[in-house]
Amino acid sequence: MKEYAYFPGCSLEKMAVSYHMSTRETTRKLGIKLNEIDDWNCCGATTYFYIDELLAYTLCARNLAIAEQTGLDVVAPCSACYKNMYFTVAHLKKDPDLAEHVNFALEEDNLHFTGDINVKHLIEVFCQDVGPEELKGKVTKPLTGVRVAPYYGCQIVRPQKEKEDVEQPQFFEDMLSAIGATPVNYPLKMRCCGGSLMISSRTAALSMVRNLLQCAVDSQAAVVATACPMCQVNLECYQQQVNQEFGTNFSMPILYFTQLVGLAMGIPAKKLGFGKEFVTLAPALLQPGQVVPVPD
Amino acid sequence: MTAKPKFAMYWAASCGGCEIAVLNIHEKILDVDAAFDVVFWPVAMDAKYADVEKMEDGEITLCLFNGGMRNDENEHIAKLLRRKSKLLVSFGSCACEGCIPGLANFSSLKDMVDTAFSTITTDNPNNIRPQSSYAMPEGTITIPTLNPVLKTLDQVVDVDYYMPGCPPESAQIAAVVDLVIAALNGKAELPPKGATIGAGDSTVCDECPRKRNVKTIKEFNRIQLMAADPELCLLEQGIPCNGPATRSGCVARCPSAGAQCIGCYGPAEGVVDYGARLIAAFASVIDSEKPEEIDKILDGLVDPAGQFYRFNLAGSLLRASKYARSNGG
Amino acid sequence: MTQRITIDPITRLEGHGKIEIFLNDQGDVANTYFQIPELRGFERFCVGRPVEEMPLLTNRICGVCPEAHHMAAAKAVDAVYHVDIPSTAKKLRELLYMAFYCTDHTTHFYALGGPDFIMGPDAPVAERNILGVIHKVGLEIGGKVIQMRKYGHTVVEMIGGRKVHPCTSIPGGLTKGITEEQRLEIEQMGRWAIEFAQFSLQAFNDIVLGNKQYVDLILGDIYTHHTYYMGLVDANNKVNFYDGQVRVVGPDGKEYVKYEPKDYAANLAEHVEPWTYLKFPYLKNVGWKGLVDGPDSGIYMATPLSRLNASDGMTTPLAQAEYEKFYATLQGKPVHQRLAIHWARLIELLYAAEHWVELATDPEITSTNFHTIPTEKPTEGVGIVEAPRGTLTHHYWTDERGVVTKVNLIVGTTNNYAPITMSIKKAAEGLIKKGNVNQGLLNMVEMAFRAYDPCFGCATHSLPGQMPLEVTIHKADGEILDVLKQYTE
Amino acid sequence: MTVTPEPKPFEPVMIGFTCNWCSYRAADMAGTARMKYAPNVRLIRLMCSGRLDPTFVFKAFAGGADGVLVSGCHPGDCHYINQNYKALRRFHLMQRVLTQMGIEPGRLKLLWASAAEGAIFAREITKFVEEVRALGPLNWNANIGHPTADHELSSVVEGQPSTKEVTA
Amino acid sequence: MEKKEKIGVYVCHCGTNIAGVVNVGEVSAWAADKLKDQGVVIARDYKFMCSSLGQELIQKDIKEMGLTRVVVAACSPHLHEKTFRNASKGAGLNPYLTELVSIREQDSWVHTDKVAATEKAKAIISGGVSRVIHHEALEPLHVPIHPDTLVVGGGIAGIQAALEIADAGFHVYLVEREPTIGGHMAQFDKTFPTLDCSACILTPKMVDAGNHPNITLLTYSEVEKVDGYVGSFTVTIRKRARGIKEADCTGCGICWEKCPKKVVDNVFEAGMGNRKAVYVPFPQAVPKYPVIDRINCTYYIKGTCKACEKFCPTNAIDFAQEDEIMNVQVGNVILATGYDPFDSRRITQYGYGRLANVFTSLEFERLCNAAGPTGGNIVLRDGKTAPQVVGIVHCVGSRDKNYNEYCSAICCMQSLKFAHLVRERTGAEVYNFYIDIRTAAKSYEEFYHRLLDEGTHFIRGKVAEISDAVRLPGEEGKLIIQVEDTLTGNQLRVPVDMAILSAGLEPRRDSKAVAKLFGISCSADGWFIERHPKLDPVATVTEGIYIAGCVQGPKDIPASVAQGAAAAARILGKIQQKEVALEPVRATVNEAQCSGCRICNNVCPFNAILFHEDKMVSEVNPALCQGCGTCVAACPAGAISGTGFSNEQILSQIDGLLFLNIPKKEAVAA
Repeated sequence: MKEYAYFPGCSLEKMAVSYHMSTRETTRKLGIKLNEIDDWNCCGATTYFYIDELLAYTLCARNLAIAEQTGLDVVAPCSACYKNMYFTVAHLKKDPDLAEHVNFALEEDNLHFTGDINVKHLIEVFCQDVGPEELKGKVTKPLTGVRVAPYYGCQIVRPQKEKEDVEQPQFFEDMLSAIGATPVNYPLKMRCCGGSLMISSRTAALSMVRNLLQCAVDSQAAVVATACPMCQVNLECYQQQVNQEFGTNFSMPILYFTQLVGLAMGIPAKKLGFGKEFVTLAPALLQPGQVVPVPD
Repeated sequence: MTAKPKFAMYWAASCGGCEIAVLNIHEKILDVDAAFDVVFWPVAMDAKYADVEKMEDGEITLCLFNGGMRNDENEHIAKLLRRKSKLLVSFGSCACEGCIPGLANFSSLKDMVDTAFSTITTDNPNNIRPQSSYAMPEGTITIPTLNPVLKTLDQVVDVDYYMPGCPPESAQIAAVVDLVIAALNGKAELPPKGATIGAGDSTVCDECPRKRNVKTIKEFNRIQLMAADPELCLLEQGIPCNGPATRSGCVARCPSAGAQCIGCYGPAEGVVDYGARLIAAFASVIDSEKPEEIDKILDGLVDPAGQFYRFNLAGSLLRASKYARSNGG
Repeated sequence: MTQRITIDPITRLEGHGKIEIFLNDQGDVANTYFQIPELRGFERFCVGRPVEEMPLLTNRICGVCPEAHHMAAAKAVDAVYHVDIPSTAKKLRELLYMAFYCTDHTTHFYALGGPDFIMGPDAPVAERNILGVIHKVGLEIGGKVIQMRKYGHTVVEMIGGRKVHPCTSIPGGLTKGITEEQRLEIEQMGRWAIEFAQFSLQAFNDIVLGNKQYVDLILGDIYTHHTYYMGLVDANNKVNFYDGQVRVVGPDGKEYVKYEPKDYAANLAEHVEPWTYLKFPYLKNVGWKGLVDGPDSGIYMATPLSRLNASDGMTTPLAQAEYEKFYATLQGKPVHQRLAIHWARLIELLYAAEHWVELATDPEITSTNFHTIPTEKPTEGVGIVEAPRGTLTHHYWTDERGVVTKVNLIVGTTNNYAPITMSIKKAAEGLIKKGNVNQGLLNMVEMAFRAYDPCFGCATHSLPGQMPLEVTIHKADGEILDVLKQYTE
Repeated sequence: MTVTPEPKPFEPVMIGFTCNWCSYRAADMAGTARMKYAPNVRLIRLMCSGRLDPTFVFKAFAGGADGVLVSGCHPGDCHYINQNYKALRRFHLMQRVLTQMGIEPGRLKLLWASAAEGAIFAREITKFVEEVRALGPLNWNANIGHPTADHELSSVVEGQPSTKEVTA
Repeated sequence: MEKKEKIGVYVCHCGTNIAGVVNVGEVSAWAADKLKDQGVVIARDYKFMCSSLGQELIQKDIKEMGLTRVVVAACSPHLHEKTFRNASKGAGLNPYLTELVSIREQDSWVHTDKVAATEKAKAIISGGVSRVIHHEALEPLHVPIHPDTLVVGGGIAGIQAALEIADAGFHVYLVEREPTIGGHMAQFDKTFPTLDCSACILTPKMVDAGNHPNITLLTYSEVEKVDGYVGSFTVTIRKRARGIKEADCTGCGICWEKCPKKVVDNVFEAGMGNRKAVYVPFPQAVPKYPVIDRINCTYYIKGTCKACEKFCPTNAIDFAQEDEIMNVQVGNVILATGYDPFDSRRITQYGYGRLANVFTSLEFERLCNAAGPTGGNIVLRDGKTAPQVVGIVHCVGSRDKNYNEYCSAICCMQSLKFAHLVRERTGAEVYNFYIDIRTAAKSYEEFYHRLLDEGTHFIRGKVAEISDAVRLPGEEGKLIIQVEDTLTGNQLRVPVDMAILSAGLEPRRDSKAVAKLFGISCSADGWFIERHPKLDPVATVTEGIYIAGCVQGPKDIPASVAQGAAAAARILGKIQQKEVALEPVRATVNEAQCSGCRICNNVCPFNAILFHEDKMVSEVNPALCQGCGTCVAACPAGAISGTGFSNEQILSQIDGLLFLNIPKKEAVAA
């Protein structure tokens, strides 16, 4: 019975609630117990580290200090939270003086960050801790014929952790084939989705999203699966603006991998947070088993 | 008839075994009596210290001095007998290298005394410790002061010859007595000053009857926990035997009797540090190249420093542990 | 003001000692102190050593009686490993021990204590020693003494591997047995030893008992103390040097206590004085009342005499006869006269020789089953034997790997430290009157301790190596009045 | 106001044994590359780490060295095939004996350095010097030789002739 | 008073190398004063001790003052020990009574604190003086040199070395793992800068080597074991069974024509073309005998076919042939085992193995080679269409912290060659993506200018990615090379039809094992370590073992040939001397003191220690002893002593280093 301390992060409260719902459902099905960290705070997302490093580290260290008390590894579905927490542990271990400052701050909350805790991305739990075989065992309605473009985004595998293939990872593809889908060869799967650039220089971000969508279409993908709320938002919600800006007519569904896994495990779509999408889904997708037409 | 050459024997920090070994030359004691005028020998004769004090310097022809330098009195006598003796022989392992009493150099003096005076049967409520000088109603009485570190004889006075062994083999003593008698009558030549006499020039293995092959052992064993093969070399059976590094001359009595050599004849000719030789030897015998496995094998030696310096601690390069030197304990 | 006589060191004993005698203004003895100047610290530096080495390390407590320490240590390490050794090993050890007893008692009677009688207490210093003895009794008897020691050491070497500091006892038995040829040779030597023992007893009769002056000396009050007596006895209270229980009889001869070796600590304690490195053992439950004898002072004696007093007889016929003659001559049991220890020693010599032959003719003695591999985890163990000079106790504690963590030793002569001190004090008081002090008299004082055949190398498991005896007499104010030196003309 | 000179930091004196084919050449390479490291270690060139006799280590410590370095080729790279394994085994046994003698194991260091690893050699030496500096001076033969001045054992009464001279 | 040695101490300034940090004047004065009672009679310091003037200083003192020992404090013994030993020898003092202690590499060069460095120099000299007292006069050991030589590796360097020695009239064994000699060079089409056809300049040398009377060619063979030492190596060679009786085979080629089984040849043809189960790597192979590939040959799989046996005119086929083990005696060895190309697959973002039209340099060499799979015309992976635009990527796997930090020296020129061949053969546009164009040899730069004139586009930037993700119009069906042009600062997307990865050079996969076999050491990457990087690149620290070509580090063909010849010349020099003088560092057993405990018997890997059952003593065979001294340290009886590194010498050196040899002014109570 695998058990983890669960750090949902702000996005899963509101914007990516379907990611939260599908995560709950699929992990319960897989027998994984997620104990949400009580009184967790925001992880600082992608930008805070470049504004004030010490405060950013303290933010993450606070969550980790609470998680450490449970003695469990901590799991973060969102790539940004995952990256921040992972490198908080790594950097504070390397820099004891910084750790001292952080702990001085945490004393207010009589917490202490030691650093002996492992931080895992949700997809890591699915692909490594659970693994494709066990996953395949749980699939009741395989997504046969559904062509899915696995979109890693840039923060799952970067910055590089030791011995990790940052150029051409395959674990997302293996997971998709385990649930019966057909992963397509998606060249830009590691390319950045623009992240918070959407706010500071919209046009540049939009062109990045356009390239990603175009490449998905060129790879005849029916749906793009992602593992990060920020990527999902950038790719899905801004399709309208991309179409206006570049005269394209993309309507590519962008789903969380947990939703696809949920479908393959026969969990009803409602429970997986379907129905909140901007881009209307091809009905066939929701009844797995039929071939899903590739959007033009 | 010119007066017979004078013979003396004295014991400092020792056990008296050397005296018994001299007595054990049995009939030859009569030759000693015939050839020498035994002027000073506390175990057997009532001659007193004052008599030695009275003698001319160098009056004693041959003095067999055994025992280590444990207290200031031992040193005092050593210096006195050095002045009074022409030939001072460092006799037996205690004088040559500290021997078993030398093991005290592993711990501090305070530790040693505290242990002795707080055993379970000692009734010592107000924690009395012996005082080197103590005022009694009738007057002050004194006992010698213990040195923090036991020293060998040649670390206190210049020594003419060394005769190792604990105790030296009676046959060897007899041979040395004959040699000295012959030399006094001009019939033999005394070896050069500083030489080791009454011992062989190789190591115990040279005289050991056991069969020896190329040695590769995977573990060290305790002699009582196995049925050792009476014919085969003990070290090859994993029993830590100091024979390879211990000077010959004792006709390998212990290995012949089924026990391991514990090194009472001291280092071989020209060896600077006895324990270092054994460390090198035992390291060569271990058959492993992986650090963890090496450690596992070495765990079989429960007391390496004791095994390597059982008789030679005071005579080794390091002489005493840091605890002994700091006297803190 | 007190005058002061220092006898420093005492001689013809194994180990170091020093006597200080203080005279009061009338020139009579105010007080005497018998000091032991040495401490080697065996109890400290054996910690950390593998326990199976204890029989080899404790050998080096005393060169005269290493066999005693080897045996006590061997029994202690057997107890530590909770192993019962094969009967052959036990018999071989006892055989070695008997041969050792013969050698040791011979050495003492003829070389250490004996000269006082054979040459006379006030014989000149130069002759009062083994060489003097040989010159007097002639080479023929001297040769016998040397022969006896040679036979004894030969047996020790055959079974113990070496003449001095035997090396063959390991936990669970011995590292070797003996062959039939060796057994035969041991047996022949044993028979010769019996004759020698009888000859010695005869010599004692002629020289000592036949000489009225000596008998008065022995029976004299100077050398008499009424203390407790301790000795090892077998199941039916007969003297046994190697095994059995410790039995203590009171000054009135009645059994005071009998305890198993492992309960020694409940019965014995050691009193400490600041002016000596040696401690004063006494009977714990009686209590320390200072250096006085009598039933309510815990002081006890552990010598050949006490072994006889504490037992109901000897297991061997000839020795038993001598035992009965001994008590008859000295009018009843227990005998309190210290000088009688010499006589008791010879009776033990005879017993040892007889038991030597008994063991040598035991069919099991040449079997090859001489070692049992211990299987239990080593923890703690006590080993007690009767050393020639007194009950010898070795007590070891180890960790689970058999490495020594603690050691407690009560050695033969230590038992007698208090009685010796008392004997010296009493002798001094008896002999030194009105400040007149002479040479012979000093030797008479030394005879007080020589009877105990003290071995201070053992006593202090410490350190012999004292200066030869030197007597200085201080005037009351400490200023030197006169010095008596023992010259050798 | 007298300026008390800042007490000079303890400069350990250390002996280093190198093997002719690897670690000595690493030291040479550190030299040719002008890499800087602490001057406390004085090197001795042996033909092979296998030549290291424990006597040398004890001699160095007894002679006043505060730390001893033993270096050789990486296991498997020994110019004489496998002699550095013997050095490894001797090192393990020596550490145990030194600990029993009260010498902190941190004072004896084993370092594998190939002929090309000048940088590593220099860095390791500086690190080792700091480790020994932290352990403080060993000064092995400071108080050996003459009995301690304070007879801890006894309170000598003033004026009382010391026990050594026996009043004749 | 025992006789004291008369010692001269000479402290070298080495210009400012030493004097800049160590106060040499103070040191020599200190030596003269403080080491007087050690026997120092004269202490000088001089600008350049290794100069002839410096050496004369020593010689004059030896003659005039009758010095019996000399200590020089200067550079590392590995540099000038021989110089100063010869200087003393010249003045009649036995060379081994001179000690060179290093106060440069291990003192002045590595310390900044001048006071500490000067103090350390004193200690080092004091150690040297105490040590030299115990030196004894020795004579070098003379060992006969076996005239035969072993050359391992039949590439151009090995061939050159073999030919040089054979032409000089001495016998050579040339061992090559592949069925033919020729090495990587045989796979190339053209060579830079002359654009000579590689086979044309190589095959004549191969043929010479093939039929040279003094060369025994052992192809399809490997060295398994090496024993002995310089002058007398015993080498065990395994000649793998070819399945062909060499005596009968005429090399007519019928067998590989008739053989029905086709196999992809990924050794010689780098996987581009294929060969038969019985094959000759390429037509000009030397020796001409084919080899049966036992893994793919149907006979060995199913026991059927045997076509080759049926058709062979001289029935030279022998399926039952066994490997042959042979032992040869040689005096010296040259290792010329070459390099392995960097495996481009490791850089996943370049897409080799995933994107069809990405080729490695070796594949391209086969592509444009007339004897290659496409008969020399440069076509895409489909084998038909010629490329319009070709991109050539430099430094693949080189000058990159993630892979190999070093520069592989030849890939720039190799890329220029490819660019020329593409333009010449297909007229396609060529883009070279480089970091720096390295043309560091004769007429290399001119070749580069020629490429510029031919209109090759050079873009300075390290290629970030080669991908097929089309984005801009005109990229369809093309490979897009993403690169930042550092000179203009723009991000470029260059669509090309074909991409050639100019892979760098790496040490052979098994270089560590081969090094162990011959008792030499490798650098951290795996290149064999030369005796001295600048002054002695072809020798190694092990006497009698030499290295030539890329095994020592990346280099081009001319350099490999030069090193092959250099190694040969060194060996010819040694063979002429008929014997070689070895350091007289040996161990000897004092038989009286040896107790026969046999602890030393398994300490010696060279089996130099033998045991006499009769006398129950061990003995060291001086011929086999390499002087490592391990047994000297291991002997529990102290019965083994070693010349040159005796216990007395080292123990007194320790005293010297700790200044224990200088009486303290306030004498501590003895």
